[in-house]
Amino acid sequence: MAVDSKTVFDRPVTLRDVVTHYCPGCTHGVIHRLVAETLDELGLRERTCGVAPVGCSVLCYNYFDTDFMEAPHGRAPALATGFKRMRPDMIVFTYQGDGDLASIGMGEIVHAANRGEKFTTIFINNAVYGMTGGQMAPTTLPGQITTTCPAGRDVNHTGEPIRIAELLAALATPGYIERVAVHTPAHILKAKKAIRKAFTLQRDNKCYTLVEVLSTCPTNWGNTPGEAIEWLDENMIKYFPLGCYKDYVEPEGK
Amino acid sequence: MAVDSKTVFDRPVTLRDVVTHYCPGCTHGVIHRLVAETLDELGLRERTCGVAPVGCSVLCYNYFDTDFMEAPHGRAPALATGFKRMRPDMIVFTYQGDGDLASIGMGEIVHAANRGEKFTTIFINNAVYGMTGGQMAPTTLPGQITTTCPAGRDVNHTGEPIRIAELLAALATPGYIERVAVHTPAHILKAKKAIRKAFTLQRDNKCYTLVEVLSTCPTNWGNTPGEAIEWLDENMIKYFPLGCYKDYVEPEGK
Amino acid sequence: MMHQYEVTFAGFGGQGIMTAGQLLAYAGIEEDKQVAWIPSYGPEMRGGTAYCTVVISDIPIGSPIISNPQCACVFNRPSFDKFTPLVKAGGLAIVNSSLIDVTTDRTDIDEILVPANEIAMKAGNAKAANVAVLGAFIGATGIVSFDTIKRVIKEKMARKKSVLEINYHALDEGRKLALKTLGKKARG
Amino acid sequence: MMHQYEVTFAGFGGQGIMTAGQLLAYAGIEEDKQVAWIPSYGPEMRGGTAYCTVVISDIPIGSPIISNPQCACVFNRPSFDKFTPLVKAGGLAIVNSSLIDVTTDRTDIDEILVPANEIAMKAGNAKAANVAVLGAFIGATGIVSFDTIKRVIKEKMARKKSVLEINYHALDEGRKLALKTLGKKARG
Amino acid sequence: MPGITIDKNHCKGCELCVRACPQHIISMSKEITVRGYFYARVHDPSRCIGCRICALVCPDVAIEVHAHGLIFELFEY
Amino acid sequence: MPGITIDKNHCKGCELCVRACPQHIISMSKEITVRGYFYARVHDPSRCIGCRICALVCPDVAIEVHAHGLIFELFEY
Amino acid sequence: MAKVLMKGNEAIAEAALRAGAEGYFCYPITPQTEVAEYLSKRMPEVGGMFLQGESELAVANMLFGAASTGKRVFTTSSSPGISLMQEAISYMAGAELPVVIINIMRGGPGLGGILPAQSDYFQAVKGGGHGDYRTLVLAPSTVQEAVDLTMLCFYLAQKYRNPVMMIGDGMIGQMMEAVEFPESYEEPPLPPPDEWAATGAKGRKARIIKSLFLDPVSLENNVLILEKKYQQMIREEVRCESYKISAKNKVLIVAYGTTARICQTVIDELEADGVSVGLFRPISLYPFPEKEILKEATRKNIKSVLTIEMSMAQMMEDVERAIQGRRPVHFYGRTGGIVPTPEEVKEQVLKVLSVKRRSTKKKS
Amino acid sequence: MAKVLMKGNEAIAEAALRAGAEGYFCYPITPQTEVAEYLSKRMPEVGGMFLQGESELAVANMLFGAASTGKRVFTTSSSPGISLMQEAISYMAGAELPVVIINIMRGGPGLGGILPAQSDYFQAVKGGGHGDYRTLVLAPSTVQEAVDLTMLCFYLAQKYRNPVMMIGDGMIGQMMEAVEFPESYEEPPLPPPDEWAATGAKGRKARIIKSLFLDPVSLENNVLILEKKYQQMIREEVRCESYKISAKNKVLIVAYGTTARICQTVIDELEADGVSVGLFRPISLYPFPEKEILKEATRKNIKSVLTIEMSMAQMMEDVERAIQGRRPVHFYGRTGGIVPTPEEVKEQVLKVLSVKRRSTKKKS
Ligand SMILES: Cc1ncc(C[n+]2csc(CCOP(=O)(O)OP(=O)(O)O)c2C)c(N)n1
Ligand SMILES: Cc1ncc(C[n+]2csc(CCOP(=O)(O)OP(=O)(O)O)c2C)c(N)n1
Ligand code: SF4
Ligand code: SF4
Ligand code: SF4
Ligand code: SF4
Ligand code: SF4
Ligand code: SF4
Ligand SMILES: [Mg+2]
Ligand SMILES: [Mg+2]
Repeated sequence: MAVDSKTVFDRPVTLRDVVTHYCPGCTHGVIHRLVAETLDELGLRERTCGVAPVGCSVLCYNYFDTDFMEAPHGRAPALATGFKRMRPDMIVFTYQGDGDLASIGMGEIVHAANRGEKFTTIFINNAVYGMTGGQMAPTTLPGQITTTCPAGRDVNHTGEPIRIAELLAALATPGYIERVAVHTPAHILKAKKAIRKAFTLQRDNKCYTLVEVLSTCPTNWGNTPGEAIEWLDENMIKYFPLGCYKDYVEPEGK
Repeated sequence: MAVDSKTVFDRPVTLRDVVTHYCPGCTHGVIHRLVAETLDELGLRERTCGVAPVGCSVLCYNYFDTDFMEAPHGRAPALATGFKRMRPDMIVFTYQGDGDLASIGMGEIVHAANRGEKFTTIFINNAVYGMTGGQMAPTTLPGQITTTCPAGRDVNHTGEPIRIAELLAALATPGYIERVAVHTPAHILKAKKAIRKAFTLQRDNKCYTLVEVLSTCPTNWGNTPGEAIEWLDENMIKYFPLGCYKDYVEPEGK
Repeated sequence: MMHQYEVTFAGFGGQGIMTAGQLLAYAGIEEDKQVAWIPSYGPEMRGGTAYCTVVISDIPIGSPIISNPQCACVFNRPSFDKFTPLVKAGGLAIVNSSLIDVTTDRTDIDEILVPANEIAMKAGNAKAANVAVLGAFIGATGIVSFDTIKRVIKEKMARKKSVLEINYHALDEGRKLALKTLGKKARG
Repeated sequence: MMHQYEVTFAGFGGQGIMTAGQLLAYAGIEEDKQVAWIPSYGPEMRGGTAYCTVVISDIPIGSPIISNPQCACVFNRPSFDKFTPLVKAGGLAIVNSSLIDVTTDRTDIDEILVPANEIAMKAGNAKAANVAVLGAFIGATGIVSFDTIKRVIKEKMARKKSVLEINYHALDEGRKLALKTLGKKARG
Repeated sequence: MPGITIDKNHCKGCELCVRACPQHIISMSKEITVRGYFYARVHDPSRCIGCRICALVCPDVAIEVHAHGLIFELFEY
Repeated sequence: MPGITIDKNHCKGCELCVRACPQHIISMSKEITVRGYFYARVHDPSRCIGCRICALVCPDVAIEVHAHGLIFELFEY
Repeated sequence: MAKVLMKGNEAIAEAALRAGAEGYFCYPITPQTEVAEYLSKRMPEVGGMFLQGESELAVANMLFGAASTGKRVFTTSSSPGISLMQEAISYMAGAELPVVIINIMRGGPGLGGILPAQSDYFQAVKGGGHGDYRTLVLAPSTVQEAVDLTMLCFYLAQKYRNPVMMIGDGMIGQMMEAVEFPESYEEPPLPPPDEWAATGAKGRKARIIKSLFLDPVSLENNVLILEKKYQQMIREEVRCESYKISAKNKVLIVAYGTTARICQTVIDELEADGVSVGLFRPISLYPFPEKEILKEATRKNIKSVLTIEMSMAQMMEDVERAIQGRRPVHFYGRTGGIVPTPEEVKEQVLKVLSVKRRSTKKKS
Repeated sequence: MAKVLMKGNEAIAEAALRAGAEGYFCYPITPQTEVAEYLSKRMPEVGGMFLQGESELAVANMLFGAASTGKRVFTTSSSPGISLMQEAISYMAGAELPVVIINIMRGGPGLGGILPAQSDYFQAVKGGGHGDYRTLVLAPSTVQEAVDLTMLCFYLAQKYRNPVMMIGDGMIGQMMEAVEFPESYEEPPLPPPDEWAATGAKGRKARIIKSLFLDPVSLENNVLILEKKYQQMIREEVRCESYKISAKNKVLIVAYGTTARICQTVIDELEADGVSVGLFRPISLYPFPEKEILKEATRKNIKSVLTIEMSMAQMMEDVERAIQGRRPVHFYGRTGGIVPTPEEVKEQVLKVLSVKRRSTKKKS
């Protein structure tokens, strides 16, 4: 018998076969794939509802082959809360950028996490407002130039970048919070594990789960995709250390 | 010469000589006095603007003899930011309850603290919505009965109480954050020190400052003022440990 | 022919003002009348005056704004000062004489003095003062029957036998006082 | 008597479309005309088509919505497909023949083929392709004078001498090509 | 001799001073104020040590503390 | 023998696969796609080890990886 | 069912449950907090979801998510809280979601006060959010009607897949009246929610619940779809009531909610005095009963129209528009928490009657 | 000063500086982000405060605080962002604060799209927040007018101590036109801010900037104080312009902003065809030029009024109200980001002309 040719890496079923609107080299695409693969692997596609943010990923509902809601800027956690509370049997995730989640949506994310809402947040930290053309985000690094801090972010004027994983980990309600990156194959593998863990915990109805993903924005960082990867590696990780900030612990006697 | 009679404790000048609308035994009154004394002692009254919240202390502008703004529910930090940014030479403080600051105003307080706005927040944590008649607050203790959690707060439904001092201390921007209480004379003295320190740091243009004050609400806790003090001591401090969560450190080379 | 009757209950918070009004309103419903119970929910200083107005009518109730009720039941001095002057000419003031040491100088209304706190204490519970006044009100006006109000008290307020007895007692004392004052003969 | 002239510049983002339009608009102002520069800021997919329209007029400009410009300067194929059909009868299409290998089949408009990328390369900088087309446009229409556009290029775009020279060169090449195509005599 | 003055007008009868006074010399009057509260008063002024604790805990700033000559510096304030 | 297929239609020419391939067998074509991008292609398919790294980093999921028989399990995925 | 004495707020809460509400999201605010307090007990009893959110902004967005499941959900709030919901309301209208929002209005602007007002008329009826959308708006004038309309709200929200608002003033929320709940609750048939809701893409194409249409042609098309529904509402959902309208009326009063009740008392009293006045009471504020008002206002004997509001001539604008200059339109209003007394309204009627003809604009 | 070519957004930013704006608080949103980007550079240059806030909600409240200092402050945003400001706007109106808010409108409702629209008319003009308040609303139709009105906004805000809005559609923000800034900026005298602002209680009584009045009599009184200002605005701040209005006009078009420009082109073209049409362009949308429209619309030859909007008949309601049924009022609108072309508007005019008499309500 001849040795069969086998496809060992392919587009996940949950990711529609369409060309995205993302810029060349933008790692939003990688993160999409990891989420889609996870839904495939856990068999959750048919009972999932995603929540799209306002940001570059506003159109992500066109890419995931699941039901979707498109939220007002920053309010995805509130939509997810409302939805999941009415349908605890479904799988709900929000996909949010740093402007969306860490700026305008701060109140909603802190409270959803603190209530222990049983959905998953995929938080894309690219240190900038991508969609509106590169303004300062709460996560913009000190000294980083954007269109609204043309002289570089001055921490005396606008404070230090906000570290969402650390901040939410300070809440007492159980949850799973990890920061990952997707700029190298090894990081992508770790990111996949974290995302899969988050959805698994959700499936098992355990706790609120958030994966912060460091992501690139070559367009607004003003560099090539390759340079963007290096910039992320050299600058972002220093400020946003990778790792698990809060792990779910099974309550005793359960 | 006869030994003169000397007044060693009196109403601070900054606190108007009017009867407040607070319930008997409500420690909002004690906190008012501490703030007023501080403004007296530091000579700041004439260049201070307070920001009143929506909550039982909404009328505090009637008690402090300083300029005042009355903010929408939860937005005092935004008003304070706008004001202080235009008038960095003035002293600005917000006086906010736990519903106001920790619930609806979460986004504003996190961002003001993170930007390092140079005003002072006096945060009154009484574990309940006082003004509207005793509904659950984000700080309501597990099991505590309120009018919107009549069976006691169920952390599986609404999460653990939010610890604001700890949460804001997780931000990287320099600041001064301390939690105090005002239920005993010794605690009151410590609270006074913290408040004075906060205003001193503001006067010296150092950093954002917040003093969280554990306070009683006999009316909505359903007990006498004396019992309320005991309840605070026995229950609240366990969950909200007192102490300094973030101390201002002079930047090197300054 | 009576179309509509309005009565205001007023006093400190904690004196059972709101409850007195509600009991009356329930009784009105029991007797198939139209009723409205309108509370004050204004900016009271705590410890200030709380009041409610009950409208009982044979026809659908129009305005819930009653500037001049036919009767005011006042439980403390500030309420006395505020509401007695508002009573319609020909109306009635029922005054808790346990806490109010003045009487109205209006000559165009009736006044019944009810030492409500004392009656309640004697009946066995200080809290029954409101029911004593209610008894006087019903005794004086006959807006609802005593049978009805007793049934309502039993259903809505005092399921425990002992408490019920106390309230019935207070109710009756109030009624008797009212009848005596107005020179009526006691009914049922 | 010319009242108003409308021209649309269209191509990929990065081809200097917006700048070309702005230079023309500045030149219009210099010559004391009324101008409006209207960009597309719609939902472009990145890498999609960007365009702007410039209106130059002797009288205040009414509608900024130009469905049918008198001229379309198209820099890539999608723009060619979209805008050439919209040109007013009697109008003009200027086509970047470096990237577009078709020509219009409309017989009611003039067409000028400008190998803009090549001209720019030859002039010394690939980025000057937009100026080459601009040169052709001005050459063909005379909407503004070359003196003016040169001054504008100098002021707004190319302060460095070397860059300036490159642009002037591209401008001139475009102009010459236009005149040749239309059989006009070169002015200024 | 140290002593305190309680402003009956401000007092809301919360009894926090009564609880707090280390000398147990404050108690509630049987009379009611215009606002309807039983108010606090000192029943044994001579034993007052001027420690200011009552004033510190009073939420209504109803208490003034006086001292004659050297005062007992219980705490820095 | 392992190998990959790059879907020219999805490729946006970001070159991340080119950077990532440990075998350095991916490069950019000189042609442009309908969307205006130079696309990636394998210039030396025979050296492909089927490690899937290119596919992992491709933001546009343009790469499919095939293997014949036993595949090299570089990582659990 | 027997009549029970209930506070407006509690009656509304109970009515919502009877109409099948399975989710309630709220944030406390006077004068409607009793709805939340009531449902914090009752919702769990009926297996529904009660959740206090962190703010009205969050609550409105929780509704957005909750309504996307196809279940019946609602919130209640009061004026400042409703202002915070405007963005989400616009989104939900755009995404065609059936939600019920009840505003127990208090005095404004700003923090204002907590006493009854009707000064959120514009916000509710014209739409306080951005873009071309409408909310259907109903206004009860008794506690019983608050019950009936609450139930109707849930039906209409589903029928039109559009946010439906009920606006009551603080008086409606706080007063107790006798109410009767229907024995059993029935509605005309509705399209089942699983035809449009996000229920999981199992055996069907994935569904997207959204208001984003980057292509302007699609966006305009979405607006036209909404507009079609609003035109249908105008045809089918106009609701109003009249009181003592007759050929003898010299003045037509237009008023809604609590104000309308006060006017009834006034009309009774004036009738006793031999002055004939009729009351037109819009129940649906959007769609506004334009034709109906015009018809009643142009009866032969009517000299003037008098609009009474607990606000500064807000509904007045719609009345003027409806009347098309065919009668002088006068206005009398109190605001900021003051409820007009029958006495002062009566005075206004008499004033209007004594004046021959006035400009339609002048506020009396 | 010489004419410069500027994008509407940047021209607005520069105009604000010239009018003395010392504080600008913002949150990015298309199609107005250039204002923020421009000022992030320019504000520090002139010693003013540029601050990007965390949300429009926060920004509006920062304005509240900033305006309380008495300095000139403003923000710019676009439709969904403006919805988030409604609570704060109501508060600022209640507290009598002078702030300038500029809305560069995009298609809605919800997230909608980013192309030009005028569909926030109701929100701006009727007040999207709660309570009885108004904002003064101006609408430019060219970049130059955007400059002039921006400067006027700052003056009017101080004059009335009230929020003033300018609403422009995305077209105004994005297009470049030649603009001229006045050499020097002068205004009529104004009461100095330190007569009312919070500047510290030194040598005077402490001041409270607030909208809370728990006593309904005081609250009503505050509303009446506001109302008095609004009546003054109605007397003093009505602004409008007409184009080719003459005795020969058969149709009167009413349009504002970009739409009005399109109508000018239409009118020119129709004139060439021998059809006389006039344009009435409200510049102040609140106060709305009611009397002025009525006057122009009731000229003898005018058969019909045609309202053109980039929204679904929003301003139309005010036009109908103004016209008082004295002429049929037609409507034509595009929405969702579609800007009507002169061609389609022309067609509508011709259609209106060919129809004898239509109900005032029918949308043509
Ligand atoms: C209420 C509101 N404010 C602002 C905007 C404009 N806006 C759209 S996307 C965006 C920022 C998105 O940045 P981020 O969340 O970091 O996502 P990214 O594009 O970087 O992936 C903003 C401010 C909006 N649509 N709605
Ligand atoms: C936007 C808005 N939502 C809700 C309210 C109603 N409200 C007034 S005070 C209050 C809670 C106050 O609680 P807290 O901040 O804890 O202060 P406390 O009364 O306990 O001192 C609420 C919800 C409001 N005024 N505005
Ligand atoms: S703008 Fe940045 S974040 Fe957005 S698609 Fe492009 S690269 Fe990605
Ligand atoms: S309700 Fe509670 S917090 Fe408010 S004044 Fe009374 S005791 Fe104090
Ligand atoms: S000063 Fe000290 S001793 Fe004197 S009354 Fe007060 S607490 Fe008691
Ligand atoms: S602590 Fe103050 S308010 Fe309380 S009882 Fe003593 S004196 Fe009165
Ligand atoms: S599978 Fe590995 S070796 Fe083969 S092309 Fe991709 S990265 Fe290179
Ligand atoms: S990584 Fe993907 S999109 Fe990028 S060049 Fe390679 S195949 Fe193309
Ligand atoms: Mg981002
Ligand atoms: Mg509280």
